[in-house]
Amino acid sequence: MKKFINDPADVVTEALAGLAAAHPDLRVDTAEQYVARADAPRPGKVALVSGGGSGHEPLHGGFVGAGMLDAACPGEVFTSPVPDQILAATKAVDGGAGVVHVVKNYTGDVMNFQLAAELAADEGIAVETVLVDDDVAVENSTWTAGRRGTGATLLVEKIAGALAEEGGKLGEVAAIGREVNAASASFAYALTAGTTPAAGRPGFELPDDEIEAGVGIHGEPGRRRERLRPARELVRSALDVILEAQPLDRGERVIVLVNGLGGTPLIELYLIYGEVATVLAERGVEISRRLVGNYVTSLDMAGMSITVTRVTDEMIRLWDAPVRTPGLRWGA
Amino acid sequence: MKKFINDPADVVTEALAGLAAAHPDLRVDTAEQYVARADAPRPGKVALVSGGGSGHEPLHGGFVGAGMLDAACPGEVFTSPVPDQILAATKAVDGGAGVVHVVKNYTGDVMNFQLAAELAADEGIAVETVLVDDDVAVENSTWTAGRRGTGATLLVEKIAGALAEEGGKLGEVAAIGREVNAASASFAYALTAGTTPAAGRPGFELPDDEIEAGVGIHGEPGRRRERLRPARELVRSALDVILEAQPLDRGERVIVLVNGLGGTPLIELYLIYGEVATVLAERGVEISRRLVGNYVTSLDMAGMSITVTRVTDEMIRLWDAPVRTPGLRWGA
Amino acid sequence: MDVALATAWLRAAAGSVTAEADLLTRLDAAIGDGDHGVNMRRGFTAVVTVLDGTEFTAVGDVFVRAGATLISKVGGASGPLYGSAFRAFGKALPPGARADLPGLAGALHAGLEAVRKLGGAQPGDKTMVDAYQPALTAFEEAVAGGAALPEAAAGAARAAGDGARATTSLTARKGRASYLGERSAGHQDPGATSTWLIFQALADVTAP
Amino acid sequence: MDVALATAWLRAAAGSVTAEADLLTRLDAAIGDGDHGVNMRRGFTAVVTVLDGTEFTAVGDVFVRAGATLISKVGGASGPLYGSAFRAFGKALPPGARADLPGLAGALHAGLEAVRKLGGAQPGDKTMVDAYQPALTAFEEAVAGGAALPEAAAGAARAAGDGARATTSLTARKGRASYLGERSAGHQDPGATSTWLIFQALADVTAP
Ligand SMILES: Nc1ncnc2c1ncn2[C@@H]1O[C@H](COP(=O)(O)OP(=O)(O)O)[C@@H](O)[C@H]1O
Ligand SMILES: Nc1ncnc2c1ncn2[C@@H]1O[C@H](COP(=O)(O)OP(=O)(O)O)[C@@H](O)[C@H]1O
Ligand SMILES: [Mg+2]
Ligand SMILES: [Mg+2]
Ligand SMILES: [Mg+2]
Ligand SMILES: [Mg+2]
Repeated sequence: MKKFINDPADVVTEALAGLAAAHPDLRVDTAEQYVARADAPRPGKVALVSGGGSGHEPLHGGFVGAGMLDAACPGEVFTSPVPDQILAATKAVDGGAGVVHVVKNYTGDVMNFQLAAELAADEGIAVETVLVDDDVAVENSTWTAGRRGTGATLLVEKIAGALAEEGGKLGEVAAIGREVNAASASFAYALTAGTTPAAGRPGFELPDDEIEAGVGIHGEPGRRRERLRPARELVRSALDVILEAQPLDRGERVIVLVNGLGGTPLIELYLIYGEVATVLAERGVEISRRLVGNYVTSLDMAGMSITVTRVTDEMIRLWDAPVRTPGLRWGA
Repeated sequence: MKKFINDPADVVTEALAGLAAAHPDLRVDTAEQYVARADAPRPGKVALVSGGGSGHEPLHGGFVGAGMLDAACPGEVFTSPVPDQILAATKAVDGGAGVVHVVKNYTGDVMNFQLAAELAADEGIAVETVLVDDDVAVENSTWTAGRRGTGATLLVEKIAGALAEEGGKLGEVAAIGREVNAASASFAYALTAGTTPAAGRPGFELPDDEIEAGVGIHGEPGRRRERLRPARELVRSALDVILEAQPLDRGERVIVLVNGLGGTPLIELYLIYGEVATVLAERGVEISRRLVGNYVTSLDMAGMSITVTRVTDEMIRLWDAPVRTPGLRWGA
Repeated sequence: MDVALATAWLRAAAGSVTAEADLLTRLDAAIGDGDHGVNMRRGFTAVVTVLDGTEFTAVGDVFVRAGATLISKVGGASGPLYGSAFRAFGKALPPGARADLPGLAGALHAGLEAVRKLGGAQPGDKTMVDAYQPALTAFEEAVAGGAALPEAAAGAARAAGDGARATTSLTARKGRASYLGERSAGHQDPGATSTWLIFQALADVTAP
Repeated sequence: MDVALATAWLRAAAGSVTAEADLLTRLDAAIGDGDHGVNMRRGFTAVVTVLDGTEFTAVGDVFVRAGATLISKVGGASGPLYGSAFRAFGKALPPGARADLPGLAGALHAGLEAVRKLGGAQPGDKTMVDAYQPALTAFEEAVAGGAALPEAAAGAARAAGDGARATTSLTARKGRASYLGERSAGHQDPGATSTWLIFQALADVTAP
């Protein structure tokens, strides 16, 4: 394993220390292990708290700031945070208007956030949970833990965060978050697996001409192994799956996220975005906004995911609203 | 080789097509192969043009936009652009107030930009060249092609770009660019080599416990091979070299760039930034501004560089000025 | 079971998940995210620290504290599941310094119920339930048959081991492994394996 | 040399750098950035396209156009260097459809001067100059000694090859390889190697 670290056991806390040093706008509680806006709690504002395993940076800590999250709880690498952490963050940012938990649909995340929400309720904090489950590589059936939460998390956090920033009520903020999630579908390919500091070797090994289709962001293998094909074909296959799960009529508008999983260079992501734009243009779908880059990552995994979210005028307005976080910033 | 591409020969043009589709603020001339602000030329504004081999994204195309570059000329992967391209971009963005060429100090870049500047002069365009050579891993002597241009390029383009945006004259814009370069020093480590689409295999092979110290951004090996050590020690060694080349007194202020070379995840870059902050605090140096992320990359190389730039009030003011590009954006 | 045996069991379990952390992580890397060994080691190391620093009078409290510690320290799926199991187990034990065999059996049952309630897994879903359920049945049958603790614990450990091994052929329907669909078959479930280690630790510390 | 021979030479050079692109790239990967083969192939392919579409009357024009094409299509260090070399070579040739041997020798000299002026490399700096310089010397000596073109070209190619091989032991002082300092020794210079291929192409097309 080759990484810029000191001790595998200290990676998360040391990276948090670096985040704290780099961003005076953020308050990092290294004891309780959460990242919050320095100006939290903001009285009367609905607060957004998210979290999950570390290794997906900039998600979630990099999305804390004005117009997006009020706090993020990073767990150990690929391990969901513990209820204590989530409760501490929830209490730290609650401004009296309630707190929205944005939770990616993984068994661990769901259970830990649920325990934290129960504890917060015991302390009189109103918590609404928005579950993100956009990854259509997984069938949503009683036979699985359900679709995973991946790229759409960024859209949920941005759009619901903007509504909270402008004074949305708890129910409204949660509702738009759920709408964004329901309007989103994602699919990912991996060329290589990431390596966690603790395990020290890649989550899986792939021959030089094979890829994993339908991977998540935790180094788990995907639904199936395929031959490496030209980007053009991979994009078409991914969009077939996405658009089957989330049919789009001609003239509908979307936000597209072409997301790198950490080890894929930007030049390839832009090439992919070009292919996505071509296919959606053929289908008469209008890309109203887009984002190309490494946002919801899986350590150093070479891979990419495509997220397509059907949007309303209101969602576009909230997407365009100012945001000021380490990982996403415009208008401020 | 595993990449999201179609044909190795088409990577640069297809990625440019994706960039064009993604950013309506930019005008991409795929025939002449340059990226320009859609609103260029801006009459009376000094224009900034940079360029270099592709594979370093977001540098340079991702830094085109208000407050930074007016145009960028991407060459083939790791190959400097040709004079025709540079001339076409220079003519396209010249607003009558002259053009600054920001050139990283590599033999090929220097020669191609020089030929282009001569051709532009023939057409009556005033061109000033700012040579960036911040990489102190290379000794600046008659025995080498001189220090390479790496991370400081971003600072030169941002700060000189801001001065141009607010109406600085050709000589002033070039002068502050040169000042920033002279006040900068960088040093890089690589854990793995990147793979160019054309070559299809990594530029060099490293055993699992060895790293290259003093690497550039073109997959060339570094000054020497070393044992992998804890991040803490690597940062100290890098800063020793940087501060020997660029001594800093207690109380001096700097901008720090902790830059990933493409394949290193953000969690490691923040960990590194924490170490940098610790060492500079010990030395009494004040970090006024900082940037942590993948900005001047080398395809999928796992590695990082540290750039330290001694800054004046004026440089900080220009750094803080609004910028609106795909790769760097704030205040707009 | 008294306080001394309770802490001995948890210490033995801690030793065992620490010794086998690599195995657990490797199993989890194959069909999950490769952190189960690290998670269990981190959690049980914290449990040992708590045990070191606390005097217990009621045997149930040992497990309630252990469960709360696992919930606070592990994260992931296994943290809340094991944490809730130990908490429920401790709470279901009869009050006081000692628990008898039927009390232990009832508490084991309460622990499994907590796992099933929180995680919703059925036997056959390729989870820790597939080791826990047969272990519980074996324990109950041994107790019903008049066996003493060592024998009941040994039977439970054997059944847990068989159950864990039998997860290999199953297709996962809960947790991360379910994302793999049929590709999850052919790999032993990491959580079922750690459940076996915990039952084995009880067998070891009670062995005559 | 007439127009036909000039285009035959450049086509042969194109064939050769294309066939050896992998070798050139591998040499460049060791001490540079691994693009020299791709650069040369791209440039000479463009040269062939230009030759296909153009009627030349003056032999010098063939090389001036080839040089301009290399400057426009190659990029990197080798594009301007080879481009300037061929342009200078073409401009230095006597006007008209044919050039004699002393004219060729003088033009080769002008080509080398252009490389040295633009790149500033001295012999021994581990660059294309280390193949070009001995090739030129051999060519001039052969011409002075009364040799015909095939013989002079063969001698130049031999000297270029020897010069290219001799770069292996040198420490680079120009171009990317200079960043490696002493680590550049032990590897043959890619640009010197492509220079040898170009001289060899002349020897091949003039061979009796
Ligand atoms: N819904 C569930 N019910 C019971 N056990 C489960 C459930 N989901 C996961 N598990 C168990 O948890 C184990 C994985 O634990 P761990 O790797 O620590 O957490 P995570 O999956 O969050 O990384 C699985 O092997 C399985 O035995
Ligand atoms: N200053 C120079 N003078 C002469 N030749 C040079 C000089 N710099 C580089 N070269 C030659 O160029 C070759 C590299 O060409 P190429 O790989 O195409 O360009 P780049 O180095 O820009 O990637 C080197 O092997 C060397 O022979
Ligand atoms: Mg996990
Ligand atoms: Mg090059
Ligand atoms: Mg796991
Ligand atoms: Mg090269």
